[in-house]
Amino acid sequence: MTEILRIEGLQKRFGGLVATDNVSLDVHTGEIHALIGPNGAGKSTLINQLCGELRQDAGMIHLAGRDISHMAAPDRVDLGLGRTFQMTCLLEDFTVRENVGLAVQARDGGNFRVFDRIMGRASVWEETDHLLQGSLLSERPDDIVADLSHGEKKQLELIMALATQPRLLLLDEPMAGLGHVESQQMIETLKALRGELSILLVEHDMDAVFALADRISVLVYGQIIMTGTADQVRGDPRVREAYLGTEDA
Amino acid sequence: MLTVDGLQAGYGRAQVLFDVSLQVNDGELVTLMGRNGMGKTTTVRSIMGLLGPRAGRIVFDGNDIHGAAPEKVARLGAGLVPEGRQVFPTLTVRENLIATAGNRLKRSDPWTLDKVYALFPRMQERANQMAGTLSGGEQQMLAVGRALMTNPKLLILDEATEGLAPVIRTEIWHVVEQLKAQGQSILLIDKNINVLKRLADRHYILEKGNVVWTGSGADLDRDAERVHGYVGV
Amino acid sequence: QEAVKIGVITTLSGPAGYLGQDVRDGLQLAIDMEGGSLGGVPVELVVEDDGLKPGNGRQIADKFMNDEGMKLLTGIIFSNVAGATVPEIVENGAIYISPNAGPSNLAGEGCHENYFVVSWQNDALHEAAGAAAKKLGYTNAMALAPNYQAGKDAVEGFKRTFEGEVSEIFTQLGQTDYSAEMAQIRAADPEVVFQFHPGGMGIAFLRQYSQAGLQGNIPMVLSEPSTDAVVLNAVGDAAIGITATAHWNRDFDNESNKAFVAAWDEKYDHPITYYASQGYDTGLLIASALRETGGVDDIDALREAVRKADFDSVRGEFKFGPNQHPVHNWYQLDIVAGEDGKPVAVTKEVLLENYGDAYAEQCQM
Amino acid sequence: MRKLILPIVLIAIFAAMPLFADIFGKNALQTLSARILIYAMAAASLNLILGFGGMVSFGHAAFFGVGAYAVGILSHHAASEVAIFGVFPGSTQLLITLPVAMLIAGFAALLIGALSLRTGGVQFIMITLAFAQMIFFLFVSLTTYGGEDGIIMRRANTLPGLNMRDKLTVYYVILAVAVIYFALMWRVIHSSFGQILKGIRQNERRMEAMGIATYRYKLYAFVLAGMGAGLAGALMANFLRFASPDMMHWTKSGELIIMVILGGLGTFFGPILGAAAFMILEFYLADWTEHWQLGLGIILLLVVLFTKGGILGLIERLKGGRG
Amino acid sequence: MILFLEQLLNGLQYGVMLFLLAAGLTLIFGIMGVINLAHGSLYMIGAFGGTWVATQTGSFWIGLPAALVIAGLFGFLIETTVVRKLYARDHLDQVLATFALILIFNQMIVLTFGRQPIFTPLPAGLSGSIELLPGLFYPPYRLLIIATGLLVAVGLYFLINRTRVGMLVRAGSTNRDMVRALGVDVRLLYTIVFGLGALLAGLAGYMTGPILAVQVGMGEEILLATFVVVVIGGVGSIKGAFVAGIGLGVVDTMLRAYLPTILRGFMAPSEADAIGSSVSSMGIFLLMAIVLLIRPKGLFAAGA
Ligand SMILES: Nc1ncnc2c1ncn2[C@@H]1O[C@H](COP(=O)(O)OP(=O)(O)OP(=O)(O)O)[C@@H](O)[C@H]1O
Ligand SMILES: Nc1ncnc2c1ncn2[C@@H]1O[C@H](COP(=O)(O)OP(=O)(O)OP(=O)(O)O)[C@@H](O)[C@H]1O
Ligand SMILES: [Mg+2]
Ligand SMILES: [Mg+2]
Repeated sequence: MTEILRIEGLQKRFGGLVATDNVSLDVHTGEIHALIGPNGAGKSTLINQLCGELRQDAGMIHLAGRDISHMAAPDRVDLGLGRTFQMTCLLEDFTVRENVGLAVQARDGGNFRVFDRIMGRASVWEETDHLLQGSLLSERPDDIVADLSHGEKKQLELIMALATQPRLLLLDEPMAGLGHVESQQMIETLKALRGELSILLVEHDMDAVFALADRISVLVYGQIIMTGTADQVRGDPRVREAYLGTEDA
Repeated sequence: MLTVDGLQAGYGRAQVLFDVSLQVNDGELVTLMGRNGMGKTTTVRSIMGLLGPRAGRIVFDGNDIHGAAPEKVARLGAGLVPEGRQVFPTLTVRENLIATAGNRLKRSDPWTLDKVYALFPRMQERANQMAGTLSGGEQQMLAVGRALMTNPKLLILDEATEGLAPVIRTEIWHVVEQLKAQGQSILLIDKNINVLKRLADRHYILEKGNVVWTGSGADLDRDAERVHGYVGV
Repeated sequence: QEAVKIGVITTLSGPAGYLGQDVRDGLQLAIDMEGGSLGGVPVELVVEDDGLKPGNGRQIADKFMNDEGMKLLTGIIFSNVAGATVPEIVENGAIYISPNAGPSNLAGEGCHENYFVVSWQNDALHEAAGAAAKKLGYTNAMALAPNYQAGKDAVEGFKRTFEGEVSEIFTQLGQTDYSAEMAQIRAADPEVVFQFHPGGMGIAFLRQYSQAGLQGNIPMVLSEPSTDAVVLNAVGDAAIGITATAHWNRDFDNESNKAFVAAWDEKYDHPITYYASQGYDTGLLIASALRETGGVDDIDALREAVRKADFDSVRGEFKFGPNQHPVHNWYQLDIVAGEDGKPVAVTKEVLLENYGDAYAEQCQM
Repeated sequence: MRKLILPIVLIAIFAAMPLFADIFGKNALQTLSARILIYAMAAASLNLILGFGGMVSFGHAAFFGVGAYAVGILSHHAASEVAIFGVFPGSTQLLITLPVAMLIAGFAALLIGALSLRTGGVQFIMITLAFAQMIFFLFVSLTTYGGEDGIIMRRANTLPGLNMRDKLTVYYVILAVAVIYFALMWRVIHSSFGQILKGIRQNERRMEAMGIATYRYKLYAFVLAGMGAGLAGALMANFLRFASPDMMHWTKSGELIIMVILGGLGTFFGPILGAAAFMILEFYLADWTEHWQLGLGIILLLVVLFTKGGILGLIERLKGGRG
Repeated sequence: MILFLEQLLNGLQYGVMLFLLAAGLTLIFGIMGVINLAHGSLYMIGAFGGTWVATQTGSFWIGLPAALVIAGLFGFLIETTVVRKLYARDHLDQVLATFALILIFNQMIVLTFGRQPIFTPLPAGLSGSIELLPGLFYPPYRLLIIATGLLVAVGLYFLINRTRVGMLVRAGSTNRDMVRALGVDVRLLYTIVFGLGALLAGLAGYMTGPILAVQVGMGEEILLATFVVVVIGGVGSIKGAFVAGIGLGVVDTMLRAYLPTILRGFMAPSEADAIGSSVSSMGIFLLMAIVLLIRPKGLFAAGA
């Protein structure tokens, strides 16, 4: 089995705090790899380093065999990295459709064209409408994003990430803020994506993690303490103590 | 404690709430449920005075607070943990906690910095970190701590466990249980219905801006089919 | 007879607003003293504020000439407004008489038969100061001015007539604090200091000079803009002891000036400045021309009449040089304490007689 | 087709203005509308980065001034027949001077933008201001070109086949350039690039996450805007036959910002309306009273307090649009 | 040596003066986040109001509280009638509104005091200069300005960093609604703090009146310098503004005092003068550009 992502000895400090401490991890092509861990363990920090928003202090990142450790964020996107944000990060003044359309356009190229007509680029809008289809948001494509509810925005996050057609998708708590029904739908959506692309999933919703993940890595205080299947993780006393607790959820 | 009657509200020309009525009595834990975008947060914002209601009555602790300013509602004793955390990013953790703290209602056993730190040791560790750089879950803890520090009569939690690790979530439920035992009134929005079933006195389900179902935890099980239709559980 | 309209484009807003106001008031006074006419011809002033924006000056000029048919314009205070406005006016066939600005780019090759300057050519202001310093017997001087064209011109002008040894310090345009320069002056200990800082900068400089204890130790010779009556008021006792230079002063002993000063004091309660005298002289000049032509319909006749400069200037002798800039005397003034203790300028003696300017030769009309 | 009504009406108004001015004996209206056209162009170029790109440049007048000076300096050297730096000959050909002005202004924008865009927010405002002030001081101390007093041009640049000494001709040349300019501006705003730019204004982080290297796009927009302002400045120099440092003073940059906000930030017609409103107010208030700035201040204040989104916002609201 | 010391002292006092000018802006712009272009107008109002009272009563010291009260009152007025309506709006609306205020206030001063600059008296006994060290003369009034500046710096630092007021204002500048929802009347708080900022502007205007010029438009002349100080220091940081003020003052003074001389050491005098004065005339702007290119958020950016 080949790996799409390989991380070696990734390190990031904030002042005295070691947010990711010598993290090594790989994601196999086509798998859903979950990353769980207590709050402040460094999960989002890790994702931010992967996508280039934060520079690591040490360590290497390989995407599909290429060393991307020192590559600028947008270039990594071009190589097939996509992400969602834990705290929604959208174009609030645009409509739902414009948001997705822009993501499609960004991937499609031609972004320096100053004299064409964006509304006339049929392929962009066809693809946009296609992406929106089937989601709850398809009913309200022309609503301004600022007017969406919290959960609705979270759903848009995923659609926009998919619009860039990533090979590896980094999902930072996609279920947070979703209702029960919506979480179920999201799980189905992600399941359907399995195989088409690879996913690194950060999530605190254990139902979702156990339902989806092929493998799970556990990050505590910046360090990976174990990687294994759902059952192995569930059964590990360290994980129970540091993370899962006794909640009967 | 809190009575909402026939509340209507919306943004701009779009009406979001059509008929919302609910009640939280002294010492009660009441939940508001519903799918995304059904109007839960809008209800909370209307109660807090952050959104001018269009019609209906809101009475809090004997005061008509329809259209009142948010600071007035808060001073009467409503404490809010808002959706999406909304911590003050340019203040340190400690400053976030003490800036708006107070014991306006002269509680005998008020929440203090030490107590919040005891509840969330992580906050003490990060006391001097800018809140904007906290992790998502840490910010959530801070938002809860900040609301507790205002020592409210009625605590309103809008998805307060979003993004929290299971252990911390459990911890929060413990606190909620304790608070309830101490007679604190709580209005709660959360998707962890299984836990809430056990804790709450009463549930309201919102659907497209209307309260469509009311009942106790036991009623939830009894009426499982309808409830499932509304919230998927 | 219908009143002849005279367009006054001037600066009334901002810190320099009092310059425009005084020019306007002086001009108006000349008209009022003749009972609403100049040279027997009824006239009406149309005044507009250019806001010290060249574009606005041009706009106003267009309106005056094209919409209101004015043939006679005046009023501009600042050289840059003049640069954008005057060429348009004169090429349009109207006469422009400058009551203040006399920039070099319009004095030499850029001169025009329809362009007259009543006040002075910019350089002459500072040449007078240099002459004064020389006359007082100083041989080495320190010259300070902001680092921009007018500042450099001032220093050059001073040097041209001073002829002694001059060390230069250039300050910043808009500078507020001069303590570093004060320390340098004290350290260099020149025989005399010349400085040119227009507007608020000059007020700050003089007050700080005195506060630094330099006033009284190192004499100062200044050009006219640094010591107008308004500046003296704002500077207060810090100005006493300065040697100033001017082409006009309130105490000039001629009939025309006495009448002017008396009428001004009667009508206005703000102090009389040399800008006011220039406005007033502009009025007298126009009057002399209109008396001859009886109106503004014949521009050629009007131009000829203006060129004669047949009027009793409040500054005494006045005539136009070949570039239609003034040829007149420059005087040395002393700033002394007046009766109320406030500084006043007292005329001392003539410095430069029948003085024109260096650009006249370059002008071909 | 309804979209075309407003532009056609605007063009018709501007085209008919000289005629109208003549009939009613208000010839100054021609000068006024020429200045409005030029400032509208400058404001629109600022609006591209300010309104659409979210870059609050407080130094935009620098490019306007550089454009004006380019024309002034070229014609100065053409008159004196001394080559610039001994290399480049002067020129009075509009077809040469306008492109040169745009190029030089664009180059200045490239330099300033490349440095300034490393910052953001308030710091960006201040650093653009700082660079503009430095350029201002540079020109103030340029003795050869008149320093503070500015540079006077004997006559406007020439165009083959046209008599550019005729005011009306100059006016229509300005109008023609403006129409072309705004047509292109329309395309830019509604282009793929325009869409990216609008996205960057709202959320740069998200754009980066979608693979957009925002710095490059912002710089591109900044240069385009600088060229636009340079073009406007070049026209102004031709119109006034004069260029002075006053054109690049920070208060001029402030005025351009005021025009954009007054008209409607981030809208196509906003800068045109804003420039028109500002200049017309200035013109008629100054005509009416010497304390015109008081009146202007009060009117501007009322506009901000009681409209959202400037004049265009007010119009939208009166029409019952969104908001 | 004495000269160098004197220049250093000059730099320091100029720096403190810059800080004093910028202090009010640090509150209003740095902490509250309001882009107040009319800050210079408040400075002008303080100077004119205080001077008028001082001339009427003949005492500099009666003019001082008057300047504070008048500027504070105008600040209160501006906040309640204009600025309050704009917190929730685009920052650029504040630019437009406060630009309008500049026009209004300038013209109001013209209408009440006329167009000419006015004379501001020095306090009795503080005119002239005293000999600090042998050969080192210094105007005592400058020492008063230094003292005032230091007092303001300490007071502001304490207010912003050690009291809840500071925290709440900073909180309010990022999320007004949330502060209100936690029971704090932000509106009152903001009015008070804005008034305080205005009062400080008035203080600066009145205190610098005797060494600068009190005239219409005097505010715009210092406006840029004050913004530069706030931005170099790091928006929102009192400490930053203080350090930036002093740093600018010293660097600017030293450049003016020594750059031409140093340059003359290795080039022709005329060139040296030209380059030296060009560099120092771009002074604060050049410095700001350099600082921002190295530290894009300023020296002491809040949150870094
Ligand atoms: N800029 C920063 N400065 C200082 N500390 C930081 C900074 N950014 C993050 N941290 C700290 O680093 C730690 C890791 O944060 P991170 O956001 O990666 O956590 P996380 O695992 O995603 O947590 P959560 O599940 O709560 O989202 C946290 O303790 C956070 O407070
Ligand atoms: N600021 C706003 N302007 C306009 N419409 C809004 C705004 N905020 C929310 N809405 C709309 O109001 C409806 C209710 O939103 P609300 O936030 O109350 O939902 P919610 O029940 O809290 O959902 P969630 O579970 O996703 O948080 C949604 O359809 C949303 O699109
Ligand atoms: Mg996280
Ligand atoms: Mg919600």
